Amino acid sequence: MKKVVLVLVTLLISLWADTLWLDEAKKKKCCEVKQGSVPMKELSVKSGNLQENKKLKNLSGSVLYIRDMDGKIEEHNLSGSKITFTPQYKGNYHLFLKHQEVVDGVLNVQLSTHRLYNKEGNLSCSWTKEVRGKTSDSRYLSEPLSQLPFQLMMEKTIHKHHVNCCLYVGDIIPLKVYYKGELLKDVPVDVELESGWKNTIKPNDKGMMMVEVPKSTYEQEKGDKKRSEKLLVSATYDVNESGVYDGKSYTSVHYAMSIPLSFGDTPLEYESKTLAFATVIGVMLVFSLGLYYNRRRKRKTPKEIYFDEE
Amino acid sequence: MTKNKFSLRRAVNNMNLVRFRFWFQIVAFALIVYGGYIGLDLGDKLPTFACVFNSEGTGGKCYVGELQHDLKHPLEGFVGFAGYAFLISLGMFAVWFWALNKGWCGFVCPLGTMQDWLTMVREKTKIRYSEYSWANRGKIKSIKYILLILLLLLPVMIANSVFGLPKLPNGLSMPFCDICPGRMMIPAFTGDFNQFYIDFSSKTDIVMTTIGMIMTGLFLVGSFIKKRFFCYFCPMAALQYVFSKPALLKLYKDGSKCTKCGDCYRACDMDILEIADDVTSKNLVTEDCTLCLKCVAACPEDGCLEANFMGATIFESTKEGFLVRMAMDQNKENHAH
Amino acid sequence: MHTEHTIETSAERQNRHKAMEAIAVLNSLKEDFKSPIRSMGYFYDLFEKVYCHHQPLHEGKAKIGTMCIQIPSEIIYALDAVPIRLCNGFYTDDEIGGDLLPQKSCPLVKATVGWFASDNFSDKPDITFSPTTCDQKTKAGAIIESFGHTVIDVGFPRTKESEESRHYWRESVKSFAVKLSKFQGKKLTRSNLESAIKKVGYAQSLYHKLTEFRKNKAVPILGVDMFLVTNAFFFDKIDEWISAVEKLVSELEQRANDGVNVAGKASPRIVYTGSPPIFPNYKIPLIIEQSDAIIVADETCSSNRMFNDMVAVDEWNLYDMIDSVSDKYLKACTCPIFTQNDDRIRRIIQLVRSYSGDGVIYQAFAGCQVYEMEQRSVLAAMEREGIPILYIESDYSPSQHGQLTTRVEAFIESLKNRKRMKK
Amino acid sequence: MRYFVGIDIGSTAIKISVADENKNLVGHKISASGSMFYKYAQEALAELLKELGIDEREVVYTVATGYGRKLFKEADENISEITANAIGAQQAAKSYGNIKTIINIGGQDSKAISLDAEGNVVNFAMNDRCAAGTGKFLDVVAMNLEIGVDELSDYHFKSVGTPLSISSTCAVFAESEIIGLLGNNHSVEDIVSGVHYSIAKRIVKLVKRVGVKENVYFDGGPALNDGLVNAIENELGHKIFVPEYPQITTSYGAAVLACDAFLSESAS
Repeated sequence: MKKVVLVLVTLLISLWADTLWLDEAKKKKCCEVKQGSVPMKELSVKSGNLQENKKLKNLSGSVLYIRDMDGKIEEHNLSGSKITFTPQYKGNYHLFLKHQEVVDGVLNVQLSTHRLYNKEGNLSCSWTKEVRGKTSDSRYLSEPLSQLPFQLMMEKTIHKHHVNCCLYVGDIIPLKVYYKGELLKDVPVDVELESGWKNTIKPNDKGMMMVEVPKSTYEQEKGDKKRSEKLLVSATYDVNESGVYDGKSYTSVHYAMSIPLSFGDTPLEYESKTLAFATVIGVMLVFSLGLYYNRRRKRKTPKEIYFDEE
Repeated sequence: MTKNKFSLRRAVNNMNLVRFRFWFQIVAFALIVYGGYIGLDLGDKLPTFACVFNSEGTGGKCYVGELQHDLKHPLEGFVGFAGYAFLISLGMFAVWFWALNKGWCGFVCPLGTMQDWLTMVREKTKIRYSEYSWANRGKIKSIKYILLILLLLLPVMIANSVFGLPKLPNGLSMPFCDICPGRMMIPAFTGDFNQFYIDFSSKTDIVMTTIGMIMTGLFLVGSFIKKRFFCYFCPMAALQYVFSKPALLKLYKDGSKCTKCGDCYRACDMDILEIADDVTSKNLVTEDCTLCLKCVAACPEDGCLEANFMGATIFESTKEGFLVRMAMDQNKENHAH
Repeated sequence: MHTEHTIETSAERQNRHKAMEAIAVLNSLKEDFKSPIRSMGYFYDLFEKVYCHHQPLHEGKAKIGTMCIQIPSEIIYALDAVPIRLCNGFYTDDEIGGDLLPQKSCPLVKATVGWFASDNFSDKPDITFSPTTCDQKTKAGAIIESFGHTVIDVGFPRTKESEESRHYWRESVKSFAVKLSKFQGKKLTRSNLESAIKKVGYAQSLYHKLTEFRKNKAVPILGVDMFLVTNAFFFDKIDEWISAVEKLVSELEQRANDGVNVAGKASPRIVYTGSPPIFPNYKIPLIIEQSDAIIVADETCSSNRMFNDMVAVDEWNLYDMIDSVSDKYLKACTCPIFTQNDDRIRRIIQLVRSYSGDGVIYQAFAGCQVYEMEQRSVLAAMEREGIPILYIESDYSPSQHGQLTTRVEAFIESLKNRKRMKK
Repeated sequence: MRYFVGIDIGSTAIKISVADENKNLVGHKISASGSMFYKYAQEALAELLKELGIDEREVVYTVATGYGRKLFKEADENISEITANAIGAQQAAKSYGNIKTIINIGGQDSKAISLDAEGNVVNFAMNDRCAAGTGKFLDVVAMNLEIGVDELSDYHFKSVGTPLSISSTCAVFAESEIIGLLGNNHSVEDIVSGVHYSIAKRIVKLVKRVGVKENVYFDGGPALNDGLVNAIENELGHKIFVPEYPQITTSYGAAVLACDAFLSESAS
């Protein structure tokens, strides 16, 4: 048993090397934004683990699916080293990368998804959306995307806090893995932090995996609300299936999917609930006692023997 | 009064406002606080406390939150899309507001509803309500405007240095939300008490969250002992009042029919003296009015007070209605034997 | 040949005088007008019973004298007692009181004092509460006390707008309630006060129903009859009053449908205001309606002011009920004792408008300073509104009847002319 | 034997009384006065003396009073009816007690006289010259009610209901008022007692002007009306004395005065 786990782990470690993930380029300074113009979004594909952070030079053969907040899906065939596109609307876009290649008889299907939030927008197209006010967060897929044979999916995150735009330490991310729309109940998920912390989570009997966003490891940076840290969630799956992909034949397929996330520190990290409740109770006590005595003092209402609320 | 034939208008004017409002508020409360669970989403520009911190349940979001968020950007950003977006949001807020005018406070606002529930509890326990002295009542009025100005100014001062002042710490990004009892109370109704915390991550956070806790304590006791305790200080009310004039729903008064008996003033949760003593102006939606229409229900004069929607009277005071509501329309004892 | 006969005691004599005053008025109510109302019979009999035959109505019940409308009858009923309003209209008592008060003082007060001086009641109040309304009543309380009656002053403020007076009056009413419940040895409870408030409210609602009919073109009831009905509320058993008025209402409904009109086609519609006409001092109202005019509304404390404004309770608990009761008697009141009294003027105008009155007759008792003093401002206001008004000063004495008649008649004729001009 | 005569020539009747030396009333006569007082007065006196069987020469002193007194030339002296009334009352009520106040209701006027201990007139008041509250008024009332004046009393005492007061002070208006009351078929009894009480009230007001002092003496024709007497008593609140012949008090007083005058003359 122990041995099996060990083998599994080593196997997984060997696989990290070829994890791909989408990485959004640092957004431009607001001040450079020209009036009316909508900034172009730029992304690159990284490989290896978070620390290595190698940039993939050639994306030819990769496909990018872009789902906008209305669920419309566009397909782009990629080439060159970076991905660019110009979102029209303010709001969330979901990108799905699909990169396939045959390496010594194994078809590697590299998948990655990334949510991209567009702050700016083209007023002429999106004023209706503005009027509507897009409050429902569309970070999560409702059902597996048909274009992806293998998919690691995030259910709606269980928040310990209010803001559902971003992840914070302590949030719990429920994950599921699908193969051709079928739920796989035995595929574990790997979690990796920029800091190098790693972990593997096994699914429960319902095939659900719960990843709690770990506490920050950067002591010195505590309290900086702007700080955000990368988190990579990935899963792999091998199928004995032979076929031919652009001339090369393969005997087995190796699927890998990653979800790059970034999270920040949360007030909850420093919170004191007990003290809070104490304060509330205390205030209530003081206030009501104050009221009581104040009334006692200037009660002119007569003795109860003449009045009776009943 | 003497005509006995049934008419809808008559039925409406004779309605038991207390009960109607109770159920209306419950429905509204359910939609605002739990609507999210059934996928209800009224957008993020609601002129009422649909709390954004109630992330799962909320059926829409409070504009004051959005407003603070929007203002926390460098001013330059407001030229261009962001600027338009901001104006659209504000406009949208106004549109929502005009539909019900202050009725949002009296019939929809979950925080208001909670206060009314607390009032009911007090009434059951037969504890006397408190009143402000008229002098203090006058003084209080300004507080909500001060709060409004602060919640507008602070976020701006985070992202920009106003008059060369140093930028404020990020902890003040949502100054009002920090101290708004809604943040604690509304999620609490979905079983989420996580908002009860004091944030030690920075000095400002400690201060703001502590004030928040204090406010919650005050809210609970205050609105138990004083009807609509929080509404006296509500900056949302102040913001709304700016847009109140063109609203569709109105509270009109016919001064010539008013006997200044003060029954309306007695009924008013917000102790608005004008409702009884102002016999000249027609539109009686004052800054503190929550348009709860209790005054209309308590007015014994025919057609002296009325709720008016786009020029059409929807609910007006009548002698008969008054008598029905006060259970004075028949002699109980005589009917007994 | 001259024989010995029994000679009346002074009490008997007073009663005879009162009886003679009363019967005279009752007779002219019954006989001088066309199409009499059947259900008014109850009230005619009631007044005859009480004032001609001096039959007590409330034996075995505690009778609480009230010197003004400001004493909340709700609380009295709640404590299972009967309010007896002591405002008096008898010339006999006026004469008696005249020897005890300055000649110039108000006949109503003189009559009330005289009543106590002669100590001659069919229903003698066991205790009397005197709100400090106008000077004369305030002092009268003390004088009555000097005759050995228990009189308890209830502090009443002279301004109604201010917060202080509001609180002051609320406290006064509370302590009144305490004293009364002490006196009665009975608790003022939520339930008994609630039912009392609702009962009195229902009584008021009946009055409102009656007045509605007077808005009609054909007025089915005389003003003097209305005065009699409201006057009965001063001392009658409330339940009997209620059922009698219920009958009256239904009869008036019938008359209204049949278009019965107690006045003539051209009779001007009068709004009556000023010092209260209290039985049997219906001198001016009778003169008005005998000279072919009809009183369609009034603004007096013996009628409209007593019934018009309702108690509105927000929370049906004792604390709120007591406050709302006290507020009704202060805030809503249009008594001229108050510093400013635009409300009264506004009320009169509103009455003229809603009852389509042709003119106002303003009667002030000689000696009733507050009404005399307010006369000027009211007249000015009516001038502004273009409402013709006649100001009359009168007292209880049967003299100067003819001269008053001529004045009233002249005014009414002028109104008739105006009406014709309009057409 | 010497006799003394007092003649009271009033508006409606001539009253003659004859007294002896002891001032006792020997006889009296009442005859309607008309246009020619003088003639009637002489005739009446002659008749009375004949009845009494007194020779004219036995009449030694005659005093005339009443407002026709000047016309009676034979009178040795004439005095005002006030004085005469006062003296007469004193004399007539000797047995009863000392009279302090006199009420006199004549045909056309009513008087109130107050006396001092010696019986001298201290003060007196008369009603404004108006028929209301006089004998004439009662006649009018009786006529309208179609009953005799003498019946009024009985009706008064039969009254059970509340007296229906007559508000008008003038006889003429009162008349129409009474007719009105009859029209609304109120009981005659109540009307009568009402009338009595309204007269009584006015009289008592009059008396109060001079001041009411026991004993009170009531004379004049209406004093025969027991109902009115009772009414006045009730209004006054105490008993009043009505002589046997209330109408002739004044003439009797004149006779008494005649006696005194003669005695004092002959004494000197």
